[in-house]
Amino acid sequence: MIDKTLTSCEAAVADVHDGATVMIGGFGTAGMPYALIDALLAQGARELTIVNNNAGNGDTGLAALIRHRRVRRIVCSFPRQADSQHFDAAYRAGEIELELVPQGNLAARIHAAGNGLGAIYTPTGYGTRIAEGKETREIDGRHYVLEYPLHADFALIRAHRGDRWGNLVYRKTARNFGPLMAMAAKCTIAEVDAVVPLGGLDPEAVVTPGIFVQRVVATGLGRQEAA
Amino acid sequence: MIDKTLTSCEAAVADVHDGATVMIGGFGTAGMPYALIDALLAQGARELTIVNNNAGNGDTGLAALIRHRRVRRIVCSFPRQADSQHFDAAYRAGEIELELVPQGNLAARIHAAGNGLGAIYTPTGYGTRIAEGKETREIDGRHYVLEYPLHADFALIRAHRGDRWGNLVYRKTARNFGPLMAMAAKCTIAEVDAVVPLGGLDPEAVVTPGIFVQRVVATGLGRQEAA
Amino acid sequence: MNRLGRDAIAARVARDIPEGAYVNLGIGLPTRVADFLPADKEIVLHSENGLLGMGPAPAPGEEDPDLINAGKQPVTLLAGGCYFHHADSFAMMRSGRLDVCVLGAFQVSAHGDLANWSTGAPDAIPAVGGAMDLAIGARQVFVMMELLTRDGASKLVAECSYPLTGLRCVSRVYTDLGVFAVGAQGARVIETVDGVSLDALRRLTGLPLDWAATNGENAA
Amino acid sequence: MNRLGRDAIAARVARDIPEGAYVNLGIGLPTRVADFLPADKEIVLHSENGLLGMGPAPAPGEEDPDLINAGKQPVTLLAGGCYFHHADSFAMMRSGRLDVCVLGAFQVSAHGDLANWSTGAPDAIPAVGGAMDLAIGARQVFVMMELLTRDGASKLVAECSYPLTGLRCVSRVYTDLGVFAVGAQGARVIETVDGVSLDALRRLTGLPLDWAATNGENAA
Repeated sequence: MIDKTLTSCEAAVADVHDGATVMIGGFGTAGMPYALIDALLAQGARELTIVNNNAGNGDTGLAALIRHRRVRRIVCSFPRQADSQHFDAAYRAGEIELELVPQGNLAARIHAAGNGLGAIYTPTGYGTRIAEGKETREIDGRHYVLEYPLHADFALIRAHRGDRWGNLVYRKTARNFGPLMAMAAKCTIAEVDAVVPLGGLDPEAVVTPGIFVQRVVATGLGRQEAA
Repeated sequence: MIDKTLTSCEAAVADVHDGATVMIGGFGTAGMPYALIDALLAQGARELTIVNNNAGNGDTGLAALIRHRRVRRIVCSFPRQADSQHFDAAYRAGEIELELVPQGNLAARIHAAGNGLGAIYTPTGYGTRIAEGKETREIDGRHYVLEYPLHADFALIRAHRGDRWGNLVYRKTARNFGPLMAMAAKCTIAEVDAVVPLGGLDPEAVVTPGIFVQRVVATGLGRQEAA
Repeated sequence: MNRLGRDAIAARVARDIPEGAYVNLGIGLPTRVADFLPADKEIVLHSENGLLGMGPAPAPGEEDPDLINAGKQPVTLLAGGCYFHHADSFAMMRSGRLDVCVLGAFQVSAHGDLANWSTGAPDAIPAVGGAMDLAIGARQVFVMMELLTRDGASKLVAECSYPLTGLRCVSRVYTDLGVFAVGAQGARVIETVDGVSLDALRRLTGLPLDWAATNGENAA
Repeated sequence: MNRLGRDAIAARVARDIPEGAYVNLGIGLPTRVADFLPADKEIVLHSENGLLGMGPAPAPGEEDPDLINAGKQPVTLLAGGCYFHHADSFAMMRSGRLDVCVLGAFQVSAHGDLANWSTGAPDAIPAVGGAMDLAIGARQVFVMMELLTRDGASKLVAECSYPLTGLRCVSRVYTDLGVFAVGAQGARVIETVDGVSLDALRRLTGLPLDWAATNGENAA
């Protein structure tokens, strides 16, 4: 029997190694896999490269990883926010490396990895600082920048429901980068509000097919639904 | 009020011009938009470039377009089938041009158009006849072929349900190329079993958001469901 | 001199958005445009974090942390709206499906270059978000800004001095003193605020402005 | 000489597919492998036209024209299965998620090149389908074929003479006379059918075959 469910986040992240590249889902706090990040913090892996749209909000989640100096490098589109104080401090202290990627290129590069492409020509950023030093090409009268896929060792994502085969559905805008990261990581770990029996998800409405997911942990941390 | 629904397939395809590039959904007969193709046949547009996985089955649908000499060029992965006699005859008579594209590259090139990419490096076909004369590149130790997006003037697709904003859901494996073609064409026309009221589709389960669809026609031709 | 307040600029932008348009309103000031869209017309708002058919802010107590806009504020979903992942969301821009996006700016050049993500200050933490994708992706990019900085410098310029967001991507600039068309033919004035003359705008911007041929050109 | 029938080859392939594997069975002969997968193990079948968790053929009268496999035959969906579009389907291959695909072949070379889409006949209508994507996408490509053509020529060859489907992509070749490992170290024999000797296989293929170091190497 295939059973990708685990009962603890600790077990789910136990093999994240120092120096690993870890994608973390979420846009702001929507879709942020808090329980998995807490477990990763407790687990202690260091020198991580993190891929996320932001660079942490407040004191929890990704911000806590940064605060505890676990992150060597971050790939994101929008690090500077009102409550990104831990990133700001680490960045100004020269303790964290930043690769700034426009949000659509971030999505496209993660998606390119998931689609097994070697590189893509994207229109975004042409003629800007973002494209400095990068290969460009004119195709059918439009200018493009060559961008490479973003792969990861692990993806930590949050979904709404999952089953033991790893199929996932998301909730509202908490979907965001989750389905893309699941496709791009060697090992995708999904934190879900609840595990449902096999067949409990509508096969027409599954967003992430189980083939892209290695581990599913029910945390019971659902927001609205849990109320 | 936004209302993309039309009551006739004739009206839906009225402006398809001679020489147009037309994507036609479907894999074999699943997802083939028969009513729209019949209307296109009656409308009479000629010198079409058709993008479809196959080159027609039997005597109806795409096969009928070919039989009536409306297709100048076809881009597909698998033209040769037991019942592709009309394509076979036209091809052997030199009356139709064939661009053979591996199925995954076909999907990826249509998807690249929908994603606004200028070109992609794909691993499929490297070292084979399919890649002859094409640019290749080694990236991280793997070989890739440069492939360009496939755009279209029109996409004719079949979906299960639609609403007046153009949102679509599909049925089982009739989904296949439909969502990709909808993203890649300037004008996407969807034949659906039924139009439902706005709000009648689960926002978590919409497969093709209405922004990618210009026209929706209810043909009542649903298969199993109509029984 | 008369100046439009921010809400008045937002209302002016809203007037140029036709029924049926797919529209992305950038974070910050452009978000206010939503408040002035006519209730009797269907205009579909896109938010790059994965929704189409975005509705207004929820009633107090009804906020859902899983339903937010690109500015991370709680929003609602209209009937006919739907959710999708980030790649599909940016595909909507990149494949030219968004009719209009409205962005703020530090500077816009007469030929339509946009600078709105960085002032180039050496100690600033850079952040770009979706601005570069929106700038080159939408069919029409409307910029909404005050014409002058606090120091009185024009933000409509011959050439941007700040780092660019996108090249030749802006078509209209809505300001507190007038509305401008920008692009290949340079900057032209579509309308001015009551009591503001063409000469005053020439003096304030230092640009050789003329009236646009028709008020309607380049409109959505 | 003993030869396995096609069903026996299919059964032999099925033995090497472990529980939990994601597997694509190519159209034609490889489809038969499904009939020999153990009922007490969960193995997830992928079909490139957009489904995972493919089940057996439906009962007569229960066919649904919207639920077919890549060979366009009616199939069913198991609990836990789901539907997706073609880009996601091929992403599963290209990003290395398929553990095994089983394909037929015209020729396989000792170093793992595959030729299975065209015999290069000048008047033939070419058709490639998903074969090239499967060949380079799956983690392991198993080929299932009769070792010899009707004319007695070996289809396991030093170098393919037919147009290639993929380079160095095959790891195992299951035939009516034996099972072979192919790859960087050349072709080796994993097992032979009862009564068929290593020498006989050397003679039939013209290749300098030896026993594989262990029967298990390169296995899924």
